[in-house]
Amino acid sequence: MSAPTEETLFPTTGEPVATIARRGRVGLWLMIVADVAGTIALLISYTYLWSLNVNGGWAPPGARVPFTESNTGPQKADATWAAEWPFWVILLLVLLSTVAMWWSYKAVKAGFEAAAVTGAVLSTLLMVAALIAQWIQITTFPFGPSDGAYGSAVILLCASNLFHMLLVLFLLIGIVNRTRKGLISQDVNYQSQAVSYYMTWVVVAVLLGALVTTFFVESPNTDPAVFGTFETGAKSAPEAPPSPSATPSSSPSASPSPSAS
Amino acid sequence: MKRFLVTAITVLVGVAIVAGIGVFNSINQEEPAAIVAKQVGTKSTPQGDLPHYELHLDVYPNSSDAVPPPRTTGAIQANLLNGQPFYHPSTSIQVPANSVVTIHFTQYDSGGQIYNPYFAQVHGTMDGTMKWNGKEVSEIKPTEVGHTFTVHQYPESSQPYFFLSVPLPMNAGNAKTDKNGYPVDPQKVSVTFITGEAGTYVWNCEFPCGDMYQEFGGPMQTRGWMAGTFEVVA
Amino acid sequence: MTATMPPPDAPEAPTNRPPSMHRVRNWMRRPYARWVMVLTVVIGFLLLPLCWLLLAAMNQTGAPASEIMQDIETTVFVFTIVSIPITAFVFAVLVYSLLGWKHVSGDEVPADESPAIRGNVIGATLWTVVSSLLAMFLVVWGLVELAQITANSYGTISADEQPGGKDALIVNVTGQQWVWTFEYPQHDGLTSDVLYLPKDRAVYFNVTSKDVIHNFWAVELGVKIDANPGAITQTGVTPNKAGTFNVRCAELCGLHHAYMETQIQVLEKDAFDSWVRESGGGRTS
Amino acid sequence: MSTATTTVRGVEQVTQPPQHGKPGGIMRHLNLGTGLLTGIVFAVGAGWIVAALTPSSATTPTFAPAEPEYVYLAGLIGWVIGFMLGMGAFIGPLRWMMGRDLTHDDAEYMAGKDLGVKRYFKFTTDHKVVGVQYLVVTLVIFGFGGTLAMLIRTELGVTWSEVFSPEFYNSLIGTHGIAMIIAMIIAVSGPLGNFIVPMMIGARDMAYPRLNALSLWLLVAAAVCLISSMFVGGMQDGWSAYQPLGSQAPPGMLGYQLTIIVFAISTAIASVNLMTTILTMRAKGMTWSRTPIFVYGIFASSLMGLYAFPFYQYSQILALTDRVWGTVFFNPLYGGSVWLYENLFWLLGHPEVYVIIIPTAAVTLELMPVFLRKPLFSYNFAIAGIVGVVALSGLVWAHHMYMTGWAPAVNYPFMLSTEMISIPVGFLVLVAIGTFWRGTVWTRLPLMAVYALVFNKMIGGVTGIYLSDVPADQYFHGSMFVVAHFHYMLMGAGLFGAMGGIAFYFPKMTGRILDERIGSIGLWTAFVGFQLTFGSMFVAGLQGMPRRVLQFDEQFNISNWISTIGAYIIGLGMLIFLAAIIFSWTSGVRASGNPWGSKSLEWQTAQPVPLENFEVLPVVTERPYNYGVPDPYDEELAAEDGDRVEKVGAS
Repeated sequence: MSAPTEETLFPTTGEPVATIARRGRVGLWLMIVADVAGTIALLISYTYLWSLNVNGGWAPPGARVPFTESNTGPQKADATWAAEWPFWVILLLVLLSTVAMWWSYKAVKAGFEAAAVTGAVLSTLLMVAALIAQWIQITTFPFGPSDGAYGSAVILLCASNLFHMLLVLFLLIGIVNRTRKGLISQDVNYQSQAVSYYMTWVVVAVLLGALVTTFFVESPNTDPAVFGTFETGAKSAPEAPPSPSATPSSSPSASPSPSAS
Repeated sequence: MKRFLVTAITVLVGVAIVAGIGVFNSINQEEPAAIVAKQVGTKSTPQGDLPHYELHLDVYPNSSDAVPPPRTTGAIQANLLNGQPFYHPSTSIQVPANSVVTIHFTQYDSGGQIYNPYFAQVHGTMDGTMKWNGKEVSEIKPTEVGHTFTVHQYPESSQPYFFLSVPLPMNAGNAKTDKNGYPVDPQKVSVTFITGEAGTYVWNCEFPCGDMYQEFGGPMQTRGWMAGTFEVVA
Repeated sequence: MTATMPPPDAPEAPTNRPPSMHRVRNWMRRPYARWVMVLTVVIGFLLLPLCWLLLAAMNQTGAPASEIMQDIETTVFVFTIVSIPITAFVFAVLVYSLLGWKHVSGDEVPADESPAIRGNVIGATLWTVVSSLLAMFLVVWGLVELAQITANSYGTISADEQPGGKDALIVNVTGQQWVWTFEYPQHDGLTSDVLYLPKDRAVYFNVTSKDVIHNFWAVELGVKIDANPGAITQTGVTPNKAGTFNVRCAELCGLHHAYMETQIQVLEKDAFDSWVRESGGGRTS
Repeated sequence: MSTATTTVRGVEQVTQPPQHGKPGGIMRHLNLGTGLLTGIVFAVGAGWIVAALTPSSATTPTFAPAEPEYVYLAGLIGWVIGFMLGMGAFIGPLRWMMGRDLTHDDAEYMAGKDLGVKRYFKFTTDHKVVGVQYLVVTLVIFGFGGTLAMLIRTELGVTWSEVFSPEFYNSLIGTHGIAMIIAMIIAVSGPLGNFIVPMMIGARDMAYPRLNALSLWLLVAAAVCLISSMFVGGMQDGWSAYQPLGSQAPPGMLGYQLTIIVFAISTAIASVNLMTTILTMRAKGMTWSRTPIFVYGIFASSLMGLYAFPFYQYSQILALTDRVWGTVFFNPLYGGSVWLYENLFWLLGHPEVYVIIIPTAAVTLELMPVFLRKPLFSYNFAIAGIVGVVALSGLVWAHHMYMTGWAPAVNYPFMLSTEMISIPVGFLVLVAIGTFWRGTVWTRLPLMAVYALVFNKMIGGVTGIYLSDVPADQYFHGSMFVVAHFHYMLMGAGLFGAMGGIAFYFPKMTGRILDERIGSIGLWTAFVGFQLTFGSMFVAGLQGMPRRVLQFDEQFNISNWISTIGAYIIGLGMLIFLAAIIFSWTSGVRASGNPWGSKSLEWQTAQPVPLENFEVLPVVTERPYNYGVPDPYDEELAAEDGDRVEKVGAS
């Protein structure tokens, strides 16, 4: 297994492994592009709703300022913001797992295959830990998916983290197996490299999630009335002012509902 | 000339398939049989004496042994709409042109807050009022609406503009009910209006009584349940 | 054609002319070039009536009933005229290549006889410059018109901050499945299912929706804005023509979307006031 | 680890991983039949389990749907997973994870080596098989969408009453829309991109053969989801499925959402595969300046799909959770925003248009030199046009939202960017007419399609200028004018271009020539019907007819009648074209390896194309499109210049 790289050939196509590796890298980067776009879509959703605070419904009911209390729906009245530290704990776990994977890759590149196996196993374990932590976080949020846009956005961000971690876990198990079997060796190591790259992106994704959930909490739009008052469809709601007339931008002589006459 | 044979066959088969699907669905989507207003004499109006017609419409909160649900296309749709409110006996309504029409509603459903108080008022009737359990009212509390019967424009400029909206008050949640769960003394509403020239219109309920977002899904968006056609025939 | 052509035997003095111009002249002498130009002109004139036909179609039901609609129609007219030459040229090339240049049919591959033109600096540059200029013109025109329309329809500025906003009529438009209601907050919340507007008086619309997205389209007034749930969008117009016009919903909104229509009654001032009085707008509630 | 070695592609002594059992292993037993079987079993099973678990009274005032929706959703998910499982899509990853790599024999079996016709019904990795499968799937989806189109036009043509109920009509327009969009997205990139591109760049296969098969079969699974939605109430909210209206729609909505989610995955995979192939596997000597324009087109389209589709996918994922899980992203009652949906949606929605247009334009430019026997006119402008479109494609989405009141201020920049895009598109037109210029027209079907395409594209482009302009759009937005415009672009330019491209490559794909006569009849019938249908639809839009309505004022009757007649003519033409395909495929004239006398690489392969295309990988030594003879006029000019110089010297 100490033959120089250009002589090892890819079994199924007989091309030099270097060619296959290059192909793999290009494909990986493109895959990451797609994944980035998806993550950006989620972040856009979070920040956009955060900035709009439509109808005062961004914050969980428990954390709302009085003037938006009108929206009582199937929401938990005591739901409030999520704790921030779990996001960073999970980020740390993923980060460590990634570092371990990089170490394993460097090791296999340098020919220490036993160390590589250790690194991969370590990385797997850390990823499992991150997975469990993420699961616990999702299940123990003080709010449900319906408790304000914030709740929905945070839960979906965490769900996408969960998805990333599951994917990485699958890859890591493969890497462990293959390194053990010597399929990933000093000559043929582009797969560990690819997984390391991908995990690096996953770290970035988790980091972005942690950043927005930490720093974009209270909506900057404290006067959501500019987006119009809007009655809830809940039958139990008290008699609300008729919607269309109560815009601040139209004349203040907003009419009471005809039924009051 | 095999090629032309193949062409002919393909075209015929294709047309047959498309036409088959079209016809099948078209028949499948038939509106329920219309209920026609019956003449009960004449009535004197500002426009002079006009023939007077009547028809009866009931609103049920859900189907039961006594009241079968409206015919719905597809088992899944029927399953989804099961237990939803609907107008009975039909949602296709036919009234004569240039005459006085009285519709008697019997409302068995509960209710609550309506989005738009405008539809808690009576619009388009002869003197802007309706008869609710005997007394004349022109509007009811927006928080106590059960359903509305709102006829509105059909996009034909050739026919007269026609708008009729009747709020049907809700039954109290604790009202005494019979074995089918219907109130024993439901809300009785009757409205009288004058129809103009012939025309086709649609009507639907403006009170959120369906399911899903804003309770405007399900029956609210299904002909035969909470929406239908309103035809003024010459 | 031939009359405009200098006699071929008389060589024009080349010294005072740059070679490129020389080539252009030479090119202009080629029959197919002349034919394509002739075709372009012919097709262009054939297309010209479109400018008026489009407007005729738009004006069928009484438009333009406002300055905004007039701006829109001017824009359509100008854009049509501007895009006719380039369209005509492309069509001319298509036609001439079908009828004028050489044809081969049959199944065997024709011999390579076409000129191997891999590009033409003059032509390409000309095309680029012209199309860019056209695009520029369209952009500038569009921006100016948009600014004007925004000024006419008061954009998103609230009524009170508007010049003359005080004496403008405010209408709160509410879309809901599947009816429009129009409320006049300055008249004790008088509400109607038909949109009554005074002629020659600025109107602000505060548009919102109770449930799903609708689109408030006052067709002949050239007003269109989405009615969004949880938001109030604003627009405005000054009707300058009395009559009966249409409001249509231009955003699919469910079962009876097709039937979500109503009338606009643009009345003279006093007629409008009497309508307000009769329908209880004067009542103090 | 065993040290077995074999000879692979002429390379000797390639170490092989241990061979477990017969080549192909379990894949020998998996095919479309097992896929359908497992798919149905999983669907029914999942549905049954959910039905057992869900309380049937799940109806609440919010998004939470009733029990049948959960059952349907579970059934859909079960179908997709079961189908892919039964096709054997998960075997490869599993073997990779277990560390049991494919041997050369396994790979050859999966590529369909001596499997005969059976290979078209399996998880086959050979790019040519996948291309043909894509062609069939495309035709099927077109048939589905076309049928719905006929029903729509019937409803609109019968102006005196409702042929279908509004519920059904609303689901018709939505499903027709998305079916046709999907069909157009894959119409060129699928069949031709997979079949032709590897041969065109002188490669033996795609970069990731198994991903190639995966993308195809995911598409099949998605298509089934879409069609199934018609049977559960459909999606009554247009193909754009604006929320929150989509949250009121019947369960068919779930079918749509799952279709999009799966289809986006399939597209991403296919895009990555094509782009990697193009980037890394071009033959020796095929520099970027020697790469055929079609390759550029496919690359651009894949790139746009790659960055745009995830937005669409996530918009649908969020809508799905809104519907079944009670999140509130698009529910303004609790802080959601409808503008968020519109933005996410159109962030795909506009690039997607170019994902459709660019490959068809590229395949057009690819075939024009062959039939005009002259080089492509200013190849660089073609590339510049494609690059320009890609560069601007991501910056124009909000022109679909001019009238939403979302942010009136951004209408100015978006109008700018939108109208700028007419410049690169103009380049493509220039290249087209420049190639027509003085060309010897070989009147074959593919070239006829090009005439149709350029004509429609001009009309579509010009009407697009009105819509790109905010003031005019204030009248046209949401009117029939828009419908006519994008049909001119997507169908008039896209579909006719795709017909031309398929007619062009038909001999290479099937070994037979597409019947000239029937094909032309079909093409021109469809073309005439097309002008009638959408020309009069422009009129309806100008008169002020909103789109997606099933009843309308009498003033629109005439244009709608004409439109409907035209639509039936289109249907007739398309059926005739289909007949041409069926007839030619079964018993058409056998084609030589290179019936069009093309000088491009893909036509130099043997016929039928062997498993790995080339015995020896080719080497490219010259620019593409070396047709034609020196321009006689040039000699004249040169001569004249000669005289001129003398004269100057003399004077």
